[in-house]
Amino acid sequence: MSPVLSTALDIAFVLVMLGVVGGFVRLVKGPSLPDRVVALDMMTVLIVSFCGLYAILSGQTAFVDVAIVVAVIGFLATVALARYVERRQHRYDGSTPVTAPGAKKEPKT
Amino acid sequence: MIVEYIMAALVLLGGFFCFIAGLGVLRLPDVLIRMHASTKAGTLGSGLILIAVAIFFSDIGTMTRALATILFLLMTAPVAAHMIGRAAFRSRVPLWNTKLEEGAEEKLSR
Amino acid sequence: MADTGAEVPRLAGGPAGWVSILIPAALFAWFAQFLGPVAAGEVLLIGFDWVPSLDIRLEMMVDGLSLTFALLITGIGTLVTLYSTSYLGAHPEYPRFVLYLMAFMVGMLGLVLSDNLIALFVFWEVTTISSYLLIGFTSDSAKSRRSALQALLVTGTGGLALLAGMILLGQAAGTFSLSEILTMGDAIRGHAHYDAILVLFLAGAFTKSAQFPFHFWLPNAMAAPTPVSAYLHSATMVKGGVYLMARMTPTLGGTEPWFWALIIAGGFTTVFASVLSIRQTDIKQVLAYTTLMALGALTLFIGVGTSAAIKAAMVFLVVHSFYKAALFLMIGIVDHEAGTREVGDLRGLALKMPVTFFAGALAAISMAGIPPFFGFIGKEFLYDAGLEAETARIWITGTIFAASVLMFVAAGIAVARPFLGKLPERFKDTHEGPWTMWMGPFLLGALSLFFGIYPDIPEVWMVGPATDAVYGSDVDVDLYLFHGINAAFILSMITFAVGLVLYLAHQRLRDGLARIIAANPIKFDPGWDRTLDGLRAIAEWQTRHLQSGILTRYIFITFATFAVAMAVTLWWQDVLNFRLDVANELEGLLFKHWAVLLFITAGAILAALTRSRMTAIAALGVVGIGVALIFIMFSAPDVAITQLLVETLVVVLVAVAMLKLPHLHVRTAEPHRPHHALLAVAVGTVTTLVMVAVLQGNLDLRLTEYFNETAYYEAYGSNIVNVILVDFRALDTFGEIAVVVIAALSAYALLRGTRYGTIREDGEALRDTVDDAVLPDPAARSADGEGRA
Amino acid sequence: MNIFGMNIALAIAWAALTGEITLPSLIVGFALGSAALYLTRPLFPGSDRYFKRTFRWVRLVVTFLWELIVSSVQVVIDVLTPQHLARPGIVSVPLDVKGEMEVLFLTNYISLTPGTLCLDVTEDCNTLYIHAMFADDPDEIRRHIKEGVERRVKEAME
Amino acid sequence: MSWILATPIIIPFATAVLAFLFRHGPEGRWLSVLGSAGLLVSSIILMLTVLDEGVIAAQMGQWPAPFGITLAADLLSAVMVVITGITGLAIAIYALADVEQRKEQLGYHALYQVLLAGVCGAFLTGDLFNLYVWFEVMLISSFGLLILGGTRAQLDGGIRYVTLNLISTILFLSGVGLLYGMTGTLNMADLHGAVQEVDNPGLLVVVAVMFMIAFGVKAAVFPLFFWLPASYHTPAISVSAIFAGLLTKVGVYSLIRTFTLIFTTDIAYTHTILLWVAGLTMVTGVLGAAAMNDFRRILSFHIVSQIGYMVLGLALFTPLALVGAVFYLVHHIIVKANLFLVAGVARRIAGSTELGQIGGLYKTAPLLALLFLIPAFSLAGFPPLSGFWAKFLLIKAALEEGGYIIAGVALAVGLLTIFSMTKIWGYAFWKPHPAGLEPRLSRLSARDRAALLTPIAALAVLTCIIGLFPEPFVQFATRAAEQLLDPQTYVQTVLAAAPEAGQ
Amino acid sequence: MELLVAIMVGVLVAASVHLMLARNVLRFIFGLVLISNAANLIIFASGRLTPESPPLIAEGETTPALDAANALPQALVLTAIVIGFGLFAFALTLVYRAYQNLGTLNSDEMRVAEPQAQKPSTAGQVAEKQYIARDADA
Amino acid sequence: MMNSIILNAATRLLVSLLLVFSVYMLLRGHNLPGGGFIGGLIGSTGFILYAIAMGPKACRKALHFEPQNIAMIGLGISLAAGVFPVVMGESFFTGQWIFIGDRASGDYIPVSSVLVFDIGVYLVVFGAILTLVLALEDEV
Ligand code: NA
Ligand code: NA
Repeated sequence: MSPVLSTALDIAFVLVMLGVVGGFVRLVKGPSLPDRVVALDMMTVLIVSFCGLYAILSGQTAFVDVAIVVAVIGFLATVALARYVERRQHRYDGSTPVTAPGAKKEPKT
Repeated sequence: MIVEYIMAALVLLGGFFCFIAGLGVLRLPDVLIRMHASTKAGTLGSGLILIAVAIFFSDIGTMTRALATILFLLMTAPVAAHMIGRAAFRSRVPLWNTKLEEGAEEKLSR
Repeated sequence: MADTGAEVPRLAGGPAGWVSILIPAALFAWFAQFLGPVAAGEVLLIGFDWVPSLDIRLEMMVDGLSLTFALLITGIGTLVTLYSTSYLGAHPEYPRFVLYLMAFMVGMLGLVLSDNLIALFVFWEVTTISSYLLIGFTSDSAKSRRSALQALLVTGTGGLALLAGMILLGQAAGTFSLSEILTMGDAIRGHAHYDAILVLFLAGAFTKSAQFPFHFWLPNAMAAPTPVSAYLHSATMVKGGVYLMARMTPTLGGTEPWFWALIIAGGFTTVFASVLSIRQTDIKQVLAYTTLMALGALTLFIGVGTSAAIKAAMVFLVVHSFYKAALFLMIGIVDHEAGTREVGDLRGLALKMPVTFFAGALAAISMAGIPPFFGFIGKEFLYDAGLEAETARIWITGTIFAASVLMFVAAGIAVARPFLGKLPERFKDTHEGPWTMWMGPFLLGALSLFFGIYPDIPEVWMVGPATDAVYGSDVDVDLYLFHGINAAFILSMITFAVGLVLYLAHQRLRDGLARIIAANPIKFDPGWDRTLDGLRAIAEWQTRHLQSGILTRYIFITFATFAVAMAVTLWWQDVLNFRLDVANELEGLLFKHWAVLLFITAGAILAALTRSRMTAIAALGVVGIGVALIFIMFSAPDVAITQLLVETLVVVLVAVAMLKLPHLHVRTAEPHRPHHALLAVAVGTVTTLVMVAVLQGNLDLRLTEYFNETAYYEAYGSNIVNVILVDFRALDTFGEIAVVVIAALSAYALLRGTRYGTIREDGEALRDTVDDAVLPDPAARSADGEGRA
Repeated sequence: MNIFGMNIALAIAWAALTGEITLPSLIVGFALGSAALYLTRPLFPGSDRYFKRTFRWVRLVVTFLWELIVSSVQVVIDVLTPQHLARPGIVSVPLDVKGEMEVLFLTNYISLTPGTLCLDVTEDCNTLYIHAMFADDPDEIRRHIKEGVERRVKEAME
Repeated sequence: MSWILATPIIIPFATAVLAFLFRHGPEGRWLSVLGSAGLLVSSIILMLTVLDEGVIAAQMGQWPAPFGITLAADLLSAVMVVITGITGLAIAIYALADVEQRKEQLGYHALYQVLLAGVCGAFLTGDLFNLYVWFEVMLISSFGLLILGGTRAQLDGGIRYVTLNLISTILFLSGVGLLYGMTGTLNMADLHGAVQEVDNPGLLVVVAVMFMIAFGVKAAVFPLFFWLPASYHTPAISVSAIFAGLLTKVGVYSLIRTFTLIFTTDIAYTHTILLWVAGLTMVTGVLGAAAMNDFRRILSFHIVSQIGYMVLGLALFTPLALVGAVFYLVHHIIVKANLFLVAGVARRIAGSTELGQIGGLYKTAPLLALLFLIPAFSLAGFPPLSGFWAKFLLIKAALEEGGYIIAGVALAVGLLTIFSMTKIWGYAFWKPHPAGLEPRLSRLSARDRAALLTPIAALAVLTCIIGLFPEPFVQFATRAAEQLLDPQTYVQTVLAAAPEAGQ
Repeated sequence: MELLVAIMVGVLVAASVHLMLARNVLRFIFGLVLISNAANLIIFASGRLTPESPPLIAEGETTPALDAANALPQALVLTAIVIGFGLFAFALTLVYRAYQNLGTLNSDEMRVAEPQAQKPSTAGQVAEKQYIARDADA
Repeated sequence: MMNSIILNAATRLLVSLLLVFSVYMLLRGHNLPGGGFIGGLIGSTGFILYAIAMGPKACRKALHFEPQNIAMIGLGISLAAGVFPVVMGESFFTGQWIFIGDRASGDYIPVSSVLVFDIGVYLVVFGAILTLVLALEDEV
């Protein structure tokens, strides 16, 4: 591997990880649930990049397989979380205490 | 050698877009606008890096997988954005200075 | 009901009754055959190996002592079982009664005959269990149940001590065989464990024989049916302790501790019990306390240990068995026919129940120690032995004197009161009991007289050999009815005089005693309850604190145990004595490594501290991704893929589940608990330290090298991780997929098997009992066949 | 499709001829095969349509990639400049395409291209709601989508 | 050779698969009985082979030790598998009348059989990580069985059981990792030699303590037993019974196996800890039982207490003590499972397991009373039942070692055991039923009666046989203990078992 | 390198212990996920860390590269991950169902299996019923 | 059910794609990253997506078999792959290989009990995860 590519990889790693850090900060800050989901979704996409960079760095195609799997499943997680955001907000608006359903049955939505 | 430079450029550019995606998600004012950053810059960044991967290995198996990954991202990222965007709208996340078309509120919230 | 003239006498107990009589009778006959050889000084050993690897044999040692006991057990057993056919034969649980009684008899025989300490203990406990079941025979009565438990626990405590004593003795002697141990007296008495052995044996003997302060269970045990009282609690079981002390005399006896322990416990029990016997109004209780007194006396004299004392003890042992069994059976007949045992109620039954009266009178006279009855001889020997004692002569003699006087009184109370005097109206229709019932007391009473007149018979066949066996060498035993006017005889006469006076005044005496006892703060029987309550209170206190029902506390203790144990071991074993080469460790670390580290750390801390569920899930996702990055960075693509897939599924499942779960802060606001944080840090620190220490060493890579070399040639695969999974360690993988299947099935069962809402808040008790139980209404159950949906 | 199949067969034949079955050789083979088929299209009835569609697809992909890059640059600018430049709004667009796949394609396209992000499609498939970063003129956005993107997608997928 | 060692794992798994696929019909439950019988037969064949040949081992996949996974059986393993077969069959029969069809359709029999497979796997494996896997197999199927039925008490008990057991699992896993990190091997026989060459012997003790805690939770020793009394009284009786018999014993087995084969480098330290643990476990368990007023909860606490005795045997680490521990294991499994089965019948005919709510069984169900008394008095250590010999051996061992205090504790705990067994007897059997009910066995259908009482009677007979004829069992335990104290044969057999020995 | 992983494991363990000690059983589940990760890392690191060289045999070769990573712990971790997932999934459904039927996620409030201990006095009275008969004397 | 046309369309595309991809990962596992677990996990993600997008009922219908039966049959297949060598007189889980073609030249198709085992693993993981997810989805 030429020093050019190797340096570029090092820089790219730093950039990608900085991107991940940005996502992480957003994740912590929120403030809304969708913000957090967006942050997580973006992080999985960045992990795809990370895997790609690693594949080049190590010369192992195995990491491309990791990348493809991440692309597949990151989507699934996002969909599930998005549904959670959507439904949850419908069910419990705001932070008013919820009465536990142990005693009586709630109507299905 | 030229291939190395191309790859280096792709990798750097990809890394840059990834960085922008992260920064955008962090900096932009509301969730829908942040999604523009994550969806577009993120996908492009990853795509560029994957192209570099495809060039780097240049055997058919790896290239197909790298390209398949790109296609996959292109296919799923907007759908994911749609899901989050809809959820965000429906859960009434405050939007920054956003003009709402008449009737959109009800239609989108159902 | 007309007599059909059947030749075979009808027994109320049916076949069980016959069995119950024939077994002891046959055994009696069998043991009788040993009388000759034993009287000639032989010691017979008959038996076989039981658990040879533990040196345990089932072997009978027939010598004078054990044969005397065996004959008493089987002989009185026959009479008692005969008696029981009428007393209990109609009882629906009579067969069980017979079963317990036979079990008891076997236990008692085994106890006295075993040559092996451990076998002896086995039978000892058999008597404990069967007596428990017999005392609790009238299980409907709370009193019976309590008494049974009390007897069981008190004698059981002693039994366990005895077991320890036996093991120690076996260790000291190198064998469990009694016949061998009996020859090692000096070695045992000089052994370092002698004191412990003695204390443990005496604990067993004193509890079993109800010596003070373990005496209280015996009067309560009178809750048992009368034949049981007659058999167990006067003639046999309670003498198990006496037997043990007698048996161990050659081995453990003759030392100062032995002497003082026995004469103090025995003497105190004697006096104490005889005084209390006067205080009773239930005649059975009167007899129970006199039994205590007799046990005390026996203990006392075994403790004294002179040949005269042993002789006296053996005579008194036989004497007492006869009259006391007879008296218990007598009062049983009275109770059975007249419906009461209260001394205040019973009067003038002599004419209504002449045979019973006669039998009782014989026994009572023997008990009172009046010549020419066997009891007189017994008392004379006691006086003789007391007067001969080398130490504490006055105290021993005084004790026996007091006891004899009070026994005289008790005999009067037991027989004169119910049978003499004017017959009250209520007993008009009372009549004599059946022959099966009076036969026992009659025979025993008659024998008391017969042996008094012909003392040679018991002397030669029983008392003599028994005394030899206990004393450990030949003792000249010569039973006589009248031996001239000596100190013992004079004491006897004084006894009668004082006894008569006290008998006449006994009602006033009883009232006085009642007042004294009422004022006495030390009460053993309520003390027993307090002990149990205290035990239960301790148990509940402990359980309330330990098994508190608070899950977080359980978890805290579990982790705290881990942290403390690990920290202590790290320190104790001086593990952290290496020098960490930090510079070397940090060499080659790039931004991405640091970033991943920070990423995971921040994710973990966020997950731990956030109050938002969504943030928590996202933080988990972050940690999962971070760990996957580590797997990527350190060359584990398969693991990374799996980790990512699994982590995503975790997020998906949590997201689904949380649609119906409340917010983290709803009703479960976590109070800030510094000790939790402290423990968390401690556990984390300990883990890191151990890990660092482990990673300091070199790793032996034999296994990996083997896999690397054989994967391609022998397992035909290039992905070594996968080859390990499906070939080298396929069994692991198989187990693992079993976990996955079962996890899914279990979760499915949980979700499908319990529909939310089908179980009502208050439905719990209903489900747990009603669903599975067969209900009182059998019709409803049989209607739907097998009763299973 | 049999023309597409023939094209594939030609690509494989090319790769086999050159002796290396790699992706580049296949792509080259495919391109050469297409050219050959295009030249000989009178021999294959219906191949006109095939080429028209192929052309539209290629055009679609190329425009799409271009717009993805443009939109990303736009994001870069907004992210890197200190002030927020966006003037966001939510705009409805009436839809002509009906099939699920067409809608999917369209929305993906919209979401990845400058300034627009697809929020939802009404259940009757009649209206599309998009979030626009620069929503000063909703009609302009609508027109751009209807006449640019939607048309090209429809053409490619019909 | 291989098949002999593998069948106790294969048979229950195959049964599980078939029973699950036939779960909707009656075939499922009969398959379960049949499979359990097959397990028993195979375990007996295994036992006979071990008796005949000494330690046997088989390399899974023909990979030589220590590279592949070895299954190995010495006498301890073999007897544990036999006992698993016995209790497994007994409870499978009992389940015919105890488990409702609803639960069968949810996969009861599959869960049950996999549990048995996991238990057998744990007893037979010669590989530490594989042991972890079997622990998990056991654990997850026990989770499923525990909550099957889903009453509120089950859910609550389930949470306690699951949380605490998961912690133990993690500790076990981490311990395996660390031990591998020190020695580079996972094969237990190989570890026996490898631990001698560890650079930092003290660290080995640290890891040993980690294993002690992990297995300690499984074995329910002080102060890690909370999960057991919190949950064992909640599931179906069959489930309680199999748990009571087998699960904690796998923990004890693992303690014995690892602390005789691997962690013997600093006995003065580790086994002293075990001695303290043993004493405290005995006492706290039995006091817990004294505080309980429910049939099953009393029994549950007694499991804890009895585990203390077994750990005591290991802690003393003398030949006789290990004989006692082995004997105790065997005795306890039979007796404790049986007591739970009796509790189930009592509940069926008297309506509850809460002692305050039942009674009268002695008068109207004398057979059940007898069948209770045998295991109960055996548990309490009354001679001549099996429990007496177990306690005798241990107390003798303790006294021989000069452990007077621990012997005294063991004896006192025996007394308290009597106390709570008689509490059950007094309340459930002697005292009249508070509702005036006359609980009779005849209330059960003939089929149920047969299914419920046959296993109870069989186990009771077994208890009596062990009690009356202890010699062969003591001799057996002696040989087993010899193997444990001198693991050379085990080590050599495992490491030498040539891959070709497959046939 | 291993040092960093060790520290990270420590942090993960500390965080998960903190979560597991919470009264909210959902937090326990979160802690479980974290601590499983920690345990996996322990195994992984125990095999020592090797960067950028997966244990794969390249095409045409018969053994992996000389510096290839240790494959065994990877296989063990893989097994552990899947097992951990199974356990987690069950635990989650259990918590889910328990919440619905017990009406709470607060383990302090779950007192069905182990009901609040009765006041000692009452418990004593219940137990004492068996011992009603007491003789007045001795 | 999400009631999103966009998601539904994407799902339709993805399910079959993921299924094919998962089988690909399964079959190559012995030589490259992949194998039964990974394959099974990926295969199940497709149907999970299906369940989320269109509801568990539709997903069950698409599956044809009860997922828990799939899982159990998978377990049975894996067991059979381990028992087969026992029947052949070898140890439990001894790999049995048949090479169709010439291994030395690299032109061969391997058929092995190990592959059968991995297929069992695939089915187990696939079935088990779907059992779990569908049971949970039924609740939503
Ligand atoms: Na594995
Ligand atoms: Na257990």
